[in-house]
Amino acid sequence: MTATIYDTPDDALDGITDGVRVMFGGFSGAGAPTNLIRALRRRGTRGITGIANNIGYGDFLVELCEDGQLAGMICTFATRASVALRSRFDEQLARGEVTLELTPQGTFAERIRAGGGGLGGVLTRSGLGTPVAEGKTTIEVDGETYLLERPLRADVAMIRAQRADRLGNLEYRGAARNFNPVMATAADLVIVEVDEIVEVGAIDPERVGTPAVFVDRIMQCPRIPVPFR
Amino acid sequence: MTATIYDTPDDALDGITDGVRVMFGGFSGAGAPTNLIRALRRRGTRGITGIANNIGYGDFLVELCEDGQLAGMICTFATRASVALRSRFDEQLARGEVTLELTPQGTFAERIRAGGGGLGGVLTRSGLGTPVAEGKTTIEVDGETYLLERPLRADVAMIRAQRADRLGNLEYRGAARNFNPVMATAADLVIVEVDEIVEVGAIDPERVGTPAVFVDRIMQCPRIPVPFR
Amino acid sequence: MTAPQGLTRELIALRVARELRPGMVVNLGIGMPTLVPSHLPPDHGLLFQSENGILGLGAVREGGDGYGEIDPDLLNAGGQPVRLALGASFFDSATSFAMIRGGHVHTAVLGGLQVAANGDLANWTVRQDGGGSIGGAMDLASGAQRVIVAMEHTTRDGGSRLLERCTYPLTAQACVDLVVTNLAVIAVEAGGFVLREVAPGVTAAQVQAATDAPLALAPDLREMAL
Amino acid sequence: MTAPQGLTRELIALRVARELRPGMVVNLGIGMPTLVPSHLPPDHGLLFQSENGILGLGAVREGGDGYGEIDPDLLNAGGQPVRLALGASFFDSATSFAMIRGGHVHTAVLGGLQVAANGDLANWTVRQDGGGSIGGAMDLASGAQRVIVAMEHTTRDGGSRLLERCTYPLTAQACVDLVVTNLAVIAVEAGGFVLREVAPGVTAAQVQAATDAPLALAPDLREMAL
Repeated sequence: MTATIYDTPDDALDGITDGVRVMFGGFSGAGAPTNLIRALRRRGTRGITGIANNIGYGDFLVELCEDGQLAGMICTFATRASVALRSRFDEQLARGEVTLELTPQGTFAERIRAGGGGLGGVLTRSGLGTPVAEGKTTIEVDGETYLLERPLRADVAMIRAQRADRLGNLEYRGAARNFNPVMATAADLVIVEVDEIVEVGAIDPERVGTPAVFVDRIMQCPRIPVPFR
Repeated sequence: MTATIYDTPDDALDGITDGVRVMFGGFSGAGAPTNLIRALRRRGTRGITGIANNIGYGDFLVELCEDGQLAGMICTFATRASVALRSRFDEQLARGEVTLELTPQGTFAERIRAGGGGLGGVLTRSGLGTPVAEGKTTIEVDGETYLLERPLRADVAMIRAQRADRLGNLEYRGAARNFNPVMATAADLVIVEVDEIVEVGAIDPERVGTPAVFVDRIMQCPRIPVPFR
Repeated sequence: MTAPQGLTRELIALRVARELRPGMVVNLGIGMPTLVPSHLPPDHGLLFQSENGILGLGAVREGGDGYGEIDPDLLNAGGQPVRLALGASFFDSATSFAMIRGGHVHTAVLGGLQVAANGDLANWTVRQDGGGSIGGAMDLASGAQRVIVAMEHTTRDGGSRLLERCTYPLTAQACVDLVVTNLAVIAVEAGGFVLREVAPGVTAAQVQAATDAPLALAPDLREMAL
Repeated sequence: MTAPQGLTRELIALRVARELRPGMVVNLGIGMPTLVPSHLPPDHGLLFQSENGILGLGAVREGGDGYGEIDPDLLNAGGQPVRLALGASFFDSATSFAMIRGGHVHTAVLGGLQVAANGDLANWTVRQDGGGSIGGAMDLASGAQRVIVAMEHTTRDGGSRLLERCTYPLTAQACVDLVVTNLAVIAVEAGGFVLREVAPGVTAAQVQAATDAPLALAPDLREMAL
């Protein structure tokens, strides 16, 4: 339960093997575990299935496409209309080298929450009558039709927070929360990069965004600036 | 969207009529809207269906049984084994004067969250093979069986927070959160009693537990001490 | 017949801004909707929701605007650095979309590719290879109390974006309440499109000619006041 | 044949405490389980979860214990005023039960009325009039990684609480891992009950006689070390 502290992002990936299914926190740049993504790139792990809000032009995740480490993505935002903003992921998708499962953003958040919270799925109206609904079960409740969306879990979640205490409690800041709190609940191994590791008790119990029970590994590492759009 | 400020708990109940369905926040004593419950008692509103975690010996909600204002409850904890701890609600239940729908506590929280968040229901294993599952649909997802539990909504939610700003943002404290944040999302009219109303900006955006969009009415009122068990 | 030019993108945004009233919670999609705030009075009394987890979004910040460092934890859903309004709050994505799906966002202003007479909206593309981007649009379109679509009335080659049925993949079914284009303001009601306002210098006949579905004329059909 | 007395309630709690290891997240149900903390060493290294929204629950406070006012916002799930452990955190009920259902609570120690050889647990009563109290027990029983039931082996009139099948309404199916009673420590495995330990002075035959289902004997069956 008590988190283990690692010195470098590379050390924090100890034991991660090819074919791993990884959730990456973050929404555009805010809250993305950029140090861990770079470490995964250096590690050379292959056959990665990524679960993240966005992969595209300007995103650090695209770096995993440079040497074909990525096998596929489950995400909400993968390609841009403008050809000038095509990414390596786009190119590999067009060539059939990677797979893509697109899911609406609210459904994405809720599927992860279901995966982490022991629920069997999500009943939502989002996506009904669209390509997202193809091949999926619909269920009627009180005269309304809902799409049944399945839970999402991963082997590893890589997330970012502002501070962690040595027990593993996390404090988030601003819009850098996004998918990090739900992802922290939905993976077998949760690795967190933070601006600062503090003593137990230094984070106000009222401000803990992810309780320590969810966190396995923490690592203090200055954030890598993300270019704004 | 901006919350309306009321001077007294009685004023804050303006417009509430017989037959109303009300969610009451709180878990045992913490976070219970005791002033609003007392005002509802004084108002004499009848035919109330209550949705609350607990009703029983020592709970303020039992006061609504004194003159038969309560028609029924949806809750998780309604009666105690000890005859010495029987409440007026118990007695009225035994005489068939009130109805009771019991639901597991986690299912209760999640049904309310579904009601407030536009989800069609909850798929949970909790309650499978128990009396709670009787007459309910089960759904198989990836080889696991889940119980389909329906969303809960109410006409009115009465909740308690520590502070509100004049816009309606709420700050909670300690274990007084419990069901208050989800109930704030799941009723047509949300009435909040707080220890203190502060200026907009006085609550740190990082500490807002219920964003203003969910809150309709706020009222500053000293808490009524709840006896400990 | 070539459709008249009608409004600029900025004027479409201005017309959309007129739909917003103090007290509303509003989510603005990427593209033309992001132009709306510059056409609001300073005391607009709106709360802007950003689906990445902010209620009370302020203005977009330009780099080096003299107001201090840009905050990397304070971005809007389009990834742009922003300010906060007084009374703002932060929350995670699960909470943000509970807010959206649960109908707590009053108005979503979305861009569009096509709107059908039954209110169906298409505002994303699926490529042959399966590529595409949904983002929060499906949840916003099906969850917001009111959906306003801001878009050009016709495509570059003159085809109508207002149709009997969408030919592109849908974003959500029967979700659109109002369409504001360079030519007109059109409500989607039970019976189909209702022409409410025409752009200055544009006739109802010209709007109908640029629309691939019948337009009923509102009893109080008038020229837009801009 | 009358069953031997075996352990007191305090000794049952002590034996349960021996099952807990530093680093575990533990939820203690109402009743006998609340006696467990007083039998733990000060440096137990556990985090106690309280389903009303606390991780890092400290000791129950008695009124007027000289440590200041009791805090009405700091109660455990039984409604008792408590202290906080260092590194504690608060959360709402939806998050609390996501933690429980998602398997993030390692051990739940629950009271019981009946346990069946297949692991079914009955620990609540439904009255004729429909009255009853479920609380968090169903979620804890089906969600925790490990469920330990602490209860008396027999009812007041001598009937066994360990049965082939429960006769009371269930709390959850096939959820119990270990039963600690006044007479024995019994594991629930795929094949049924396995007798692991007997209380001091109690024989395996006496435990079997007080149990309405077959007991397999663990290869290392021994007397409890208390």
